[in-house]
Amino acid sequence: VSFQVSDIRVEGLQRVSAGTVFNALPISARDSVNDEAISNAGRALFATGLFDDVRLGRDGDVLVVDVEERPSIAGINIEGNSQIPEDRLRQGLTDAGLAEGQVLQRSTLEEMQRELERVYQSQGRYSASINTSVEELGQNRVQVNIDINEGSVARIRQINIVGNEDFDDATLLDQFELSDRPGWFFGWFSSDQYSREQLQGDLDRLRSWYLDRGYVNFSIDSTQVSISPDQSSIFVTINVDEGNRYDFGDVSFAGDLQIDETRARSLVQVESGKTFSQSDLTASTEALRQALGAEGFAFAQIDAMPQVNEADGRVDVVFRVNPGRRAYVRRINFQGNTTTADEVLRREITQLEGAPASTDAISDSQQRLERLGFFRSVEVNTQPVADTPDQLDVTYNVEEQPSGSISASLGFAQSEGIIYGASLSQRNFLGTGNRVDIGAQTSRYYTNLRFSFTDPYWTLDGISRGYNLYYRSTDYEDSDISTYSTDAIGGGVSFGYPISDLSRVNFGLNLESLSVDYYNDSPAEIVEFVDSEGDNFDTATLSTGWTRNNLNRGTLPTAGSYQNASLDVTGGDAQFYKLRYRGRKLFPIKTEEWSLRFATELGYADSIGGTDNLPFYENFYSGGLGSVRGFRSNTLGQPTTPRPGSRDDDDDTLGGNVLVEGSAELIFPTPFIDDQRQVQTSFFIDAGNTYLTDCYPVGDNVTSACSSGVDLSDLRYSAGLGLSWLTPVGPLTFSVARPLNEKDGDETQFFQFSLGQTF
Amino acid sequence: CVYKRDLTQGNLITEDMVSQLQPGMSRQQVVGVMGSPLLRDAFDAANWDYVYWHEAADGDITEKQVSLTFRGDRLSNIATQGNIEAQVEGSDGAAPSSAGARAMPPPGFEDNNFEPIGE
Amino acid sequence: CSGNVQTGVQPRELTTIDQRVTLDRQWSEGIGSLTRARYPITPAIDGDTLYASDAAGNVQAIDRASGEVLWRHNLDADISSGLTVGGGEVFAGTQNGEVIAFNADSGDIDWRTRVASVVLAPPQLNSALVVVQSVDGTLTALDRASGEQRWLYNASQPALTLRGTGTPRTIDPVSFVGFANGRLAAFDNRNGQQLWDMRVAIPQGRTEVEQMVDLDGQPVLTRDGRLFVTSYNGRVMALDARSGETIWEREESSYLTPVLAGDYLFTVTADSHIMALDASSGRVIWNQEDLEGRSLSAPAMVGNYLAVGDYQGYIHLLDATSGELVGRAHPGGDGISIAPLSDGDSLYVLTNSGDVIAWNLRQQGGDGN
Amino acid sequence: CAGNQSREEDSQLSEQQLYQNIQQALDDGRYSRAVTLLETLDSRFPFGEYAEQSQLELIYGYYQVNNWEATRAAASRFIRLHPDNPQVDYAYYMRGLAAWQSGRFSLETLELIDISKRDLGATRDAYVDFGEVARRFPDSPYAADARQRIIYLRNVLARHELQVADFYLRKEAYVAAVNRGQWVIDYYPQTPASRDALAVIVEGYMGLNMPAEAREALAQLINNDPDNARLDGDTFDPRYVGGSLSLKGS
Repeated sequence: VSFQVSDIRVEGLQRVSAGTVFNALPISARDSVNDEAISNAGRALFATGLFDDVRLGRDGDVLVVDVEERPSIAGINIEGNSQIPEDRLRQGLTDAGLAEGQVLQRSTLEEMQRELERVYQSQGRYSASINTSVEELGQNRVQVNIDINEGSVARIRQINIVGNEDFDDATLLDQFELSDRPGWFFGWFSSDQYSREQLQGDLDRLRSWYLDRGYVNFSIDSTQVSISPDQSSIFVTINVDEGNRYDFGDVSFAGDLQIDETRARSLVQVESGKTFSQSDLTASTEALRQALGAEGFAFAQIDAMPQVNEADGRVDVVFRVNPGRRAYVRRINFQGNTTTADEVLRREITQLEGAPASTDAISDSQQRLERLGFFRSVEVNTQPVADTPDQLDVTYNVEEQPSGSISASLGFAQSEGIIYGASLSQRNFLGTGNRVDIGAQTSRYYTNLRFSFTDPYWTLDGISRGYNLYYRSTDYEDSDISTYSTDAIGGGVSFGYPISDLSRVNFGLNLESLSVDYYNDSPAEIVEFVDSEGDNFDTATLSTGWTRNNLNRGTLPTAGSYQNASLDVTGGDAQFYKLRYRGRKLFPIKTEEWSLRFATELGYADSIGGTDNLPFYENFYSGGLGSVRGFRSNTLGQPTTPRPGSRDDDDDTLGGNVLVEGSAELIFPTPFIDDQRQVQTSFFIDAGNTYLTDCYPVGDNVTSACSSGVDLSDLRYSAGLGLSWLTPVGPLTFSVARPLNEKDGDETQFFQFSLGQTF
Repeated sequence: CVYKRDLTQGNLITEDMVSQLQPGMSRQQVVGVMGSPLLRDAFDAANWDYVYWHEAADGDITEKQVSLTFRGDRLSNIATQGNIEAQVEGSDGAAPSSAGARAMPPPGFEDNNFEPIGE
Repeated sequence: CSGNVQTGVQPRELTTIDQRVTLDRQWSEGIGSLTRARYPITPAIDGDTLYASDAAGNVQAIDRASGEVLWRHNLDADISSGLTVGGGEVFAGTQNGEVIAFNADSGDIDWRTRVASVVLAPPQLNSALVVVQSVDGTLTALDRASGEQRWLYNASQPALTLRGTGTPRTIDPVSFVGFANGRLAAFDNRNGQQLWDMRVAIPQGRTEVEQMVDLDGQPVLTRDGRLFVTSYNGRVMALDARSGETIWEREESSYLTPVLAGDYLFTVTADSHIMALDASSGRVIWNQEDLEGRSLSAPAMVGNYLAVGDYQGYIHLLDATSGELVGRAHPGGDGISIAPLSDGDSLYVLTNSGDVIAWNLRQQGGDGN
Repeated sequence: CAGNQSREEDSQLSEQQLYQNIQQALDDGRYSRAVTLLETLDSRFPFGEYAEQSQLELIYGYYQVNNWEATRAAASRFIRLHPDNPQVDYAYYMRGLAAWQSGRFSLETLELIDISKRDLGATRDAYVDFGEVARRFPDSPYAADARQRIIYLRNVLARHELQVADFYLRKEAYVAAVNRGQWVIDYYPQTPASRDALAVIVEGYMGLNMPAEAREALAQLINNDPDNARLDGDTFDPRYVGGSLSLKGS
């Protein structure tokens, strides 16, 4: 039956506006409608999700729309959740449409309740129970209460592996993360809390344990999980069928290999006769995939197909290679570099646009960006280009971090007291990638003005050029470094050349004019030197160095190695040469946060030509931060000889022309800090000292207090705890260290810190 | 003695690819053989230029060009330039990356290791 | 604002009772460890000898009256199930999914056969077969003499089950077995064909725990063809053994084997209430709730009394007709979860810490039989 | 047990009073107060009489308190809920404006940092939203301003492409350079940068020594921008590539 609608009347509206109902209703006045149209209208109104119930009726020829509005949620109250943080819970609820201001759909609430219970169950909290209640607040608004009782976690009382002949339960259970023993430390590290995901993970580990030892046909027939009536203990039974052991048979390649077979065979770790191992297969396919990726086949697929022949108990392996289309990179984009310029990033990328894609180049470039030290994190992802299947765009997403320090007014380094003045040292000056160091500092001992500028990419091929100027006047009157002062002014230029992926060579020239003077309580060595060599030295130094580096990060690295060897030859008023070697090697242990760091610094310098002794102000110093922590800065070395009658008695040192330093550190993740890239803590053992191959002449009426020669038993050792933190103001370094073989006259310092200098 | 990387641009073109091209092929068939052209020439849609340009570290350059003209969707003319037979290098032709050896992550320099003199 | 309420029932404190029956300790023998997993290795009685074993396979035959150890032997098998003795041989399941048969006099192993998985319920015998149910829900029948497999049936298994498996009830023609999926089935012993199969408990509730419906007890069979079955989160039922039709049923959750004595069917519920039901109608005769929540063991009849063990190592005696608590002893031993054994007048209990203790019942004063 | 007392007094107010307070706060310029009141109104009366109006004012409020993300989120929500509301052009415009603001860089005015060299995510968002306003609501009050900003943004995006093209020319990666130039011509044809893009394409083809294609581009360059820096009459002298090219075949 159909009728002509003269008017539409809406009843039951409380807070929804009539307008919303009208524009959702497919019928308007003066339409003629039949039953079918009316039911569609009802469905349409219901689809808006605003109404619990919709009834359409006739009053004469007036269409009556009677709706019952769904209440809207005024607030959600969650009680009793400790395992799942409140914000994640609320996020889950909002995603499901249960949030303040939204309309309450009871079905979603029940669905949410079941979902929560499933989450708790998968965490082994079987006795958890959740009940929800809805409180009417009037004006069709409701308060939703969710009361969670998380119950206790069922502990695994036993894991029983059934059917294992060749390996006993104990060896197999070692591979598991779950265990059926409470943790050794008050159950703190206990892993006997049952969780379904972890059991799945353990079953995979068990399967790969067998597959890595030749059991090709190993299978897990079934697993039973049962719980004690009081829901406190879980029993896991795993029924396995080991099958027998196989060795590798012969290896062959199928499909379009694209690289020559001999190279492919060298990449593959499968040798016939060796015990079959699944991880060898995976490693081999990965090596092949990488090799093909380097040849531009970014989408290559390689499957290792083991074929068991029971007769001779061997497994032949066929590597089926499908190179897929050769892939090309169309565009490379960068995101997140709000201060660093595009070119500073792009010049690090070895993959070019409009060129064959190389997976190696793309991932190497991520590493190079990370090593710049400008970014907290670098992620790379590739997206295929629409309707051109063999082209892809690469996007590097970086997150910038402070890459330098601005210590404008106040700095403090224990060895120099309070430092006044301003210094700006930026490794990424205004995002240009250039390194700028401008500093004006005065402290109790020295005034220091310096300016240095280095462009790492003077040429696009990576030739760097840098120059600097400095004015330094020091007065070591009562500091630990002996009683003399030097004033110097100089400048220079240096160039750096890449000679391989990993290493660079640099050359430089530096001109300097330096003057020395001493005081009445200066030691005999200084007075004798200045008397014989003079007190004004204009010199030119030619320096050359070699550096090889593949640390994994520019700042606070945790893996990789770094070596630098340099030779400086100085001519002019003083002639001497200096040889220096610095090496660092880091071994990541479990995850990247734990690693072992070995470092060493060796130095040898000597005078040449007209100069008899190496100028004492050019000596190497040892002790303090960045050297042997636990000893006061620059206090390790041969004592100076006090001149007769001078009142100075504490034995300062002049350092030495030989430097031997080394340190071993265990880097561990800093507790309570989640961003491990900004902070690094470590236990360390430092060792070091300076020596004099031959003592300085002290004039005739005095006997020298120094003993020449390098005697490694004189090395000083210390052990302690160090922390480095990259603050926006600059790198902050702390260390507490206790000397291990302190000799009398050594000056020790338990706590040392410094702001603005990275070591 | 400065270390320079190989530089590759454009599509990798091999002799047997070019030999598979004959007039009358559709654009789709051409893409099946040559891949899609990297060099986009917006001025003249009837013409596809496949370019291969490889400059080795020591400076010697290998160039190949295949310019194809289409009438509508049909390939009408094939013109080649440069030594099509030359061996085609993959990307930067770096030393073969044996999976095992690369324990440490690949190259870079720490604190962009040019020590300003006099520090 | 809301405390973390422990679900399940809280164990009740014991109240003093008037001790009308005292339990005198006759003898006790250390058997060995049942391991952290507390394998339910129920001892077995054959004539005057009691056979008991620990989880490592150290078996002992003990003279029931004196407690003297007749022989001791180490089987090279880790025992996982209760022992069953018959025809001079003892049968048991092992932790590595085997069934073994060893000589009751010497302890030498006659045969051992691999089955689908671990067997927790004691193997059941009839003249020709040994019938076992393993934890993966597989029912296997082995030739009693040779151990060769005759037939097997595997039931569907829910993701989460209650610890323990239903013990088959086997007579020559037929075996009745309760499974973890809440179903009871009867099998023709000749070929393993299923004769009938019915659902005792229906899974309801939202969580996997609420949906558990294991039949973990052993069906009780009467000579006149009635079958009594218990189920977890389900029903206690009486059925006609031949057809599987229901005689009566009660909503009651229990995972323990009931005991039939005359017209009384005694069952211990999951909440550790002890109930006596009229075997013919299912009417509740009495319901003892004083031991609620104390994780009671399955009951055993000794004389006119019902004996159960609890989680603190107490043994409780109840007057079978009235349900009144009439006797109590406290061997301790880290709790008793295995049902006590009795030959009618003395009681043998294996505690969780692996000691077998024999008790005699002594009346207090003159009343009682 | 922790109820939210802080909103206690607001939650008692009727919709009417709440709306009055909001207008008051907006007039007094107390924008953060207005934002909190608007949020309460939105949660208590999501379908109330003032619902749509309050959502628009919420966008305005967030913008005034410089919360660009919240402005964009509120604008997107309004566009989703009321696609054909007469004021939806305001929502698009404000969403574009918020992206525009977050794309600006404090030092930019000092011309110390050229944002065309930096991450252009925000710039692109603004470009899309203003494009929506200009295209779908040509006669909206905001269309004129949107069109101005589009021109500025388009130039920034085009300049970015040219800088990358220049880098690849120096790097002798000529295919990359030509494609980047091509991108400017395809996507930002009206910008002044498109003329320099032609110059890049000419130089790129010269690098690849494809004179024919180079001349094609040179012809375009000559008639589009005769007095381009690289042109001297009709010969083109490249910035990095050697030699020079003139229109007449040589």
